[in-house]
Amino acid sequence: MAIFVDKNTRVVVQGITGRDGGFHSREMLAYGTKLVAGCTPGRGGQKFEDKVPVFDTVREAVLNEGANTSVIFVPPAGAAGAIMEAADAGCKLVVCITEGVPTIDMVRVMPYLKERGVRLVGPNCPGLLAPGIAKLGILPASIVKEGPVGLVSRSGTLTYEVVYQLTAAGLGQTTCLGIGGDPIIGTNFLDAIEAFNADPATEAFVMIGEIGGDAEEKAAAYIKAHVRKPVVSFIAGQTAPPGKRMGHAGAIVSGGTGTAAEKKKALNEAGIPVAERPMDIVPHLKSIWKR
Amino acid sequence: MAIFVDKNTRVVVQGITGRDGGFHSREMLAYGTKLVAGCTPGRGGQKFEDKVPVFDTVREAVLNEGANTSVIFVPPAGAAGAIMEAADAGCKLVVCITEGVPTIDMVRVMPYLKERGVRLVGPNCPGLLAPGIAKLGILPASIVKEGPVGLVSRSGTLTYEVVYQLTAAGLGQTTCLGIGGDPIIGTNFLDAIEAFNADPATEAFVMIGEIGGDAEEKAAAYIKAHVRKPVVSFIAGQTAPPGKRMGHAGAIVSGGTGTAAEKKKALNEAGIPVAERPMDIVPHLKSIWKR
Amino acid sequence: MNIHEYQAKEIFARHGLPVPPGSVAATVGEAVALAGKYGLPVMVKSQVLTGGRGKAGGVKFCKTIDDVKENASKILGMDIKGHVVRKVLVTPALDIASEFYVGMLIDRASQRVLLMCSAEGGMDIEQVAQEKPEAILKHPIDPRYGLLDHEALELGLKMCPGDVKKARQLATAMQKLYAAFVAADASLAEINPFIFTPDGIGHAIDGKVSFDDNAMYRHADYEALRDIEAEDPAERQAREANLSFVKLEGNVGCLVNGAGLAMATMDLVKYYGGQPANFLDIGGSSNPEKVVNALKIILQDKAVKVILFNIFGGITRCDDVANGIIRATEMMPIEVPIVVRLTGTNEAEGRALLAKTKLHPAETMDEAVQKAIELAGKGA
Amino acid sequence: MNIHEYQAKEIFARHGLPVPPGSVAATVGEAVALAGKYGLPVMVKSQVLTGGRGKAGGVKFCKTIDDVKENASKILGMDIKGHVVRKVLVTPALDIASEFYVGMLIDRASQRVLLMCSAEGGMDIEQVAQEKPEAILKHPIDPRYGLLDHEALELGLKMCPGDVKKARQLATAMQKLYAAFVAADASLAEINPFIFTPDGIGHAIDGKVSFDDNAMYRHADYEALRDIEAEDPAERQAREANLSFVKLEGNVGCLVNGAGLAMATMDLVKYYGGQPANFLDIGGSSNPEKVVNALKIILQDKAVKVILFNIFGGITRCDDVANGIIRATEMMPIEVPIVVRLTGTNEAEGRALLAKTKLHPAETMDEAVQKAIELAGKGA
Repeated sequence: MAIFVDKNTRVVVQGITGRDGGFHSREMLAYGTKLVAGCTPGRGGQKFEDKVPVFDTVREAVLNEGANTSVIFVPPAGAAGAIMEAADAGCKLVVCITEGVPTIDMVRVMPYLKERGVRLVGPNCPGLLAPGIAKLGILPASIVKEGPVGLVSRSGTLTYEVVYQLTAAGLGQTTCLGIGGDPIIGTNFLDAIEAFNADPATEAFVMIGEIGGDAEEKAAAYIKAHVRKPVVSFIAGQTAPPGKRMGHAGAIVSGGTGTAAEKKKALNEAGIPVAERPMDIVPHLKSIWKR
Repeated sequence: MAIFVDKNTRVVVQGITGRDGGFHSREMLAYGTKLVAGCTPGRGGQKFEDKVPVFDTVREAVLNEGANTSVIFVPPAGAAGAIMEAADAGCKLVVCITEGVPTIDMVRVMPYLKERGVRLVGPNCPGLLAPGIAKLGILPASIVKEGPVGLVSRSGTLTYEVVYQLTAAGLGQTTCLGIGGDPIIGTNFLDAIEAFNADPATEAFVMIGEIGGDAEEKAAAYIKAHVRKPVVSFIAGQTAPPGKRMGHAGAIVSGGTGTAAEKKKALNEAGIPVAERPMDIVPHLKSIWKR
Repeated sequence: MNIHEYQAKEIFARHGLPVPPGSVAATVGEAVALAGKYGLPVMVKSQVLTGGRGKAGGVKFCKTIDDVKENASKILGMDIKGHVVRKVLVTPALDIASEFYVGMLIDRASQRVLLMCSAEGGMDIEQVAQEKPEAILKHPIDPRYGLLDHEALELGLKMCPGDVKKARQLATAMQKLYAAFVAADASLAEINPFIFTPDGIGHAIDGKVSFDDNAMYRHADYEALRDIEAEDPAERQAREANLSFVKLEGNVGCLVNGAGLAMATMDLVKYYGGQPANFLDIGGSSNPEKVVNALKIILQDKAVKVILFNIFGGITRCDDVANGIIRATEMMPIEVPIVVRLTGTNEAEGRALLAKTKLHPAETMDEAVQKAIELAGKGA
Repeated sequence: MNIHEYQAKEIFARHGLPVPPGSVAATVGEAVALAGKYGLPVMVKSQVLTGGRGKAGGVKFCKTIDDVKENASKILGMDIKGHVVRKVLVTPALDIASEFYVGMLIDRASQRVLLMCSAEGGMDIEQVAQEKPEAILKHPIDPRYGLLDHEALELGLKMCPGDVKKARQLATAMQKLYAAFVAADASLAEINPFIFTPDGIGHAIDGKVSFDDNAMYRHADYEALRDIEAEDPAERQAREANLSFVKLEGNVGCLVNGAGLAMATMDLVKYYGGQPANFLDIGGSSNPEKVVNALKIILQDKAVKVILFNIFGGITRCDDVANGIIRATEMMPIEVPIVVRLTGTNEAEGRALLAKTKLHPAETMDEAVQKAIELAGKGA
C-alpha cells in the first residue's frame, strides 16, 4: 500500500520527448511504473522507446490508453497549461516536476483543479515514489526500499538524504513524497499527513519541512489532534537570514514569520520530536516507535 | 403557495433610492411584500419612506434585517455587479429588473451564481408576483388575483395582457413570472415549469413564449415527459422578419432558427395547445382543464 | 450593431490577429492607387452590411490594373440585397492552400461565448451547419478561465490533424479572437476564412463583427464605426430616439408598449388579414414627446394608412397614457385615422378622455386590430 | 526582484492609479531643477531597495530651494541599512488629510492574491500586523473573477465609513492595483500610503513592487528596471550564472545540490560551531563550468577559508559529480582546502576518484561539516 498511487495508476508523461522527460520516463519504466502513454503536441503517432505511444493531447492518452495520472516535465511557460490539460482530460492525479512556474499561473490553476476533484503534487517537486508500486517523478529508485515508513518533504535532495538513511537503517518506505518548495503547491503537508494517517501500511512517518509559510505549523496542529502514529520532523533553514529566498521560491522568512524556530516550537508543542541534524531522524524515530 | 417565494421571503431592494427603484418599492410595500431593507452605497443610515432602513451594502441588509431575496433596479452598468453582490451576501433569490445589461456581463455572472446556489430571475424582466404572498418587481398588482393558475412569460406587457384575461375570466394565479427577453437569463422556462409542476397549488399553467432561441422547445420536451397538469401556450413574433431584433435582445430569428413556427410545432407535438390569439388562451385552458 | 469587414479587421489587427494589409476606396481612382501601393494581384471587396457578397459579384480577384478599374467601377454603386456599395476594400490577393472557419457568438444554452470552428472555411457557416453539422466543432468558453491553451490546441489539431504548426496558429487565432470578442463586447465575431498560404502561414482574410447594443455605453468610439449611410433612415431615427423599431412592408402603423405585446399585435394584424407596417415598442412611459417621435418615424412611410396604439396600462395609468397620446396628436396633426386600445389601470377614465377626440377607441386588442385594418382599407 | 519606488509608481500610473508627478535626480543640481519644474514644496525621497527610509532621514519635506539643496546633498550618498543612495525622487509635497494602506501579495494559505488594506496608512504594515492586527482587512481575490466591484467597495467603506466618495476611490485603486499586480507578475505590490488631500482627492504617494522571479521570462523589459549598482556583486554574478546564492557572514563556503540540503548544510555548520559563508544551490548537474562559476563567486569573499561540497547523487551519479569537481578544480586552481562529501548512486566510485586528488573526501554530511570547520580554523 501507498498513498495517492496504487496498482491501477496508469501514467501519461507530458513532455516525454524532452530531454528531462525522456530520461526520467526511462527511469520510471525501468522501475516498473505503468507508464502507458506520452504526450507532446506534434509528436502524436510516435513511440517512445519503441513501446510507449505518444499522443498530441492528454485526452487521447486517457481515451486510448486509460491514463489516469500525469507526470509533467514541460518547460515553465507551458506547465500551468499542461496541468489544466491533464485535469480536463480526466487525470485525477497530476505530478508537476517543472521548476520555475510563475506563481500567478498556479493561482489560476488551483480552482480549476478543485472544480474537477484533481490532486496535484508540486510544481517544482521531485514527485513521489511508492516502493514496489510506482515511481512518478525523479526520486532515485536506487535509494528506496519497501517498508512501513511514510516520508513527506518540501525538498528534493534533502529528501533523498533522509530516505537514504532510512533505507540504510533497514526502515523501508510506503511512499516518499516531495511536495515542492514553491509558495503555491497542490498537495501540502496536511494532505500528505491525512493520507499517511489513513494508510494502513504506513506505521510511522517523517516530515521534512523548511522555512517559509506555516504549513508545518498547520500539520503539527493536525497531528496533535488526529495522529497516533509515530512522527519525527526536521526543519531546514535555521541559519537562513530574513528576507532572502533560499533557492525554493517558498523558502523565505518574511515579516518575521516562517522561521525555523517557530516551526520547531509548534512541532515540539504538538509532541513531535524535531531532529537537530538529518542524521538524528532515524534514531528519533526508533526511540518513539514501539514496533 | 407559489413558486420561488413564500411567507419567509424578505426583500432588499438594490437601487431603492433611484426613481424606478423608489416607485416600485412603494408598490411592493403597498402590496404587503416583506420589503425589509434597501441598498444604495452612500445612503446607509437613511430610511426609505420613513420605515425601511437603507444600507450601503447588501451584506449589511442581510446581517441586520435578515434579507434573503434581492430585487435590483440599478442602472445597466452596475447591474451585473449588483447581482453578484446580492449572491455573495447570501441572497438565494435575486430578481434583476434592469434592462440593457451587457450580455458578456451576464456570461460572467452565471457561474458565480451557480457556485453559490442562487436563483436569478431576469435580467430585463418584470419579476414575479405571487398573489397574496409577495410582489417582487414591477408586475401591476391591480390585475392579479389569487388562484390555481401559474404563468410564465418572456415578455412584460404581453404577460399583463394574459394575466388580465385570466383574472377577468375568474382564473386566479399562484405566481405570475416574467423571465425576461434577454439571451442570457437566470431562470428559463424549464426552471419555471419544473417549479410549477412541483407546486401543489398550481393546477394548470400558461407559457408565453416568443421568437429566438429554443427555450420553448426544451420546455415542450420537458412537459411532454413530466407534466400531467394542463398547459396552454402562446408564441409571439410569427410575423417578425429574420435577422431583426424585436425589442428584446433575445427576440431574433437568426440562421433560420428560433422561429415561431418551429416553436409552435414543438409545442403541438408535445400535446400543448398553442393559442393563435392572446384572447384564445383562456378558452383553450378551460377546454382542456377538467377542474 | 454590425460593422464592415474592414472595420472588423482593424479590431482583429489590434488584438494581434494576422490580418493582411488593406484600405478602403470610395472611387475607382482610389482603388487603383491602393492596388499600386499593395502590389498586384489584389482583391476588390464590396463593403456592405450583408452576407453573400461573393455570389452577388461583389468580391473580385484582380490581376491587372485594368481588372481593378473594371471591377471597382462595377462594384461601387452595386446593389447587394438592398445595400448600395459605397466603399470597396483593396487588399493583396493571397494564394490559398487551405481555408478554415473560426467564429464566436453568445450561446443561450450554455450561457457562454460559444466558439465554433470548421475545416469547411470560406463557406456560409449557416449552410454548413444545416448540411454537414458534424463538420462544425463547438466549444463553450468558460468565462472564468477564458479559452485555455489546451482547449484551443485540441480544436486546432482536430482541424489540422498531424500538423501542429498550423494547429498552433489556429489555436492562437482562436484565443486572440476571444480576447477581441470580450474586449469589444461583441455579440458575434467571425473569421471566415482563416487561410493558410502555401508557405504554411495563416491569415485572417475575411471577418465579421457585431457589437452587443447593450454594451455600447462602454465604447464611445463605436459611434464612429457606424455606417449611417447604410442604415434605413427610419431605423436610424428610431435608434437616435431610443425606440425599438423595425420597418416592415404593411400599412398598419403599430405603436405598442412592450416588445412581446408589440409582436403579438403585429401577429394579430396578420391574423385578421392586415399587414403591419412596423414593429415599435414605445416603452412604459406616457411621455408625449416619445409618442411624437414614434409617430414621426412611422408616418415617414407613406404606405401607412392607419395608426394603431395598443397600450397595456400596468404601472402607468391609462388616463395618463390617453393624455399623452392626445397631447402628442395635438403637437403633431395627423391625417391618417388613429385607433387606440387602452387596457389596464384606470382604463375607463382613459377611454372617456379619448371619447372627446377624433381618435377611435377600442376595448380589446382584437377589436382594435380589426378596426385598424378596416380603416386602412378605407383610406387606400 | 525588487524595484525602486519611482519605478513602482510608473507601473501604477500605467494602470491608471492616481500617482503624483515626479522624477529622479542623481545630483543636487538635478533635484533643484526638478523642484523648480514641479513647484515648491516638494518631497526629496531616497531611492533605495530597503524599508525604513523615513526613519533613516532619507525622506525630506522641502519648503524652499535651499531646503532642496540641503536635503538632496545630505541624502545623495547616504547609507541606509547598507544601501547607498544614488538617486532621489523629487515630487510635489501634498497636504495629507488621511492615509491608508493598500497592498497585495501571494498568500500560501488561500492560494490566492491576498488584498490587505488598512486605515493605518503610512506606517510599516508589518508593525501594524503585529501590534494591531484587527486594523488590517484581508481579502483573498478569486482569480476566476478578479476583485469584484462590491468586494472592493465593501472594503473601501470599512476604511472610510460613511464616505462613499472616498470609499469608491479606494475601491478603484484596489482594482487597478490588482490589474497591475497580475499584469506585472508581481509577488508584492503596495501603496503605502494612499492619501486623501483636504479636497477629498486620492493619491498613491508611495509604493513598492516586487516581481515574481519565475515570471521574468514574460517581461523582457524588467531587466532594464534592475538597479545593478544596488545589487551585491556576488549575488549579481550568481543570478547571471543562474545559481541560487545568498551571501552570509561566515568562513565556510558551501556548494550543495538542492536548496533544502543546502539549508540543512548551513544549519549543520552552525550546529558544529562554524559559520557558513553562503547559501548556494548548484542544482542537479555535474557540469564543471557551473561548479567553476560557483567557486568563483564564493572565493570572491576573502573571509572564506574552506570549501565544502555536499552532494547527494540521486539521478546524477557520484562518479560523474566527482569528475566534474575534479575538472573544475583543475580549471580553477584554489588555495583554500576543499572538503567533498558525495553520497548516493555510485558513491564508492566517486570517492575513489577523489582519493587521487588533494581534495578531502568525507562519507557523511556530519563528517564533512566537522572536517570543513576544522580546516577553516587551521587556515585562519
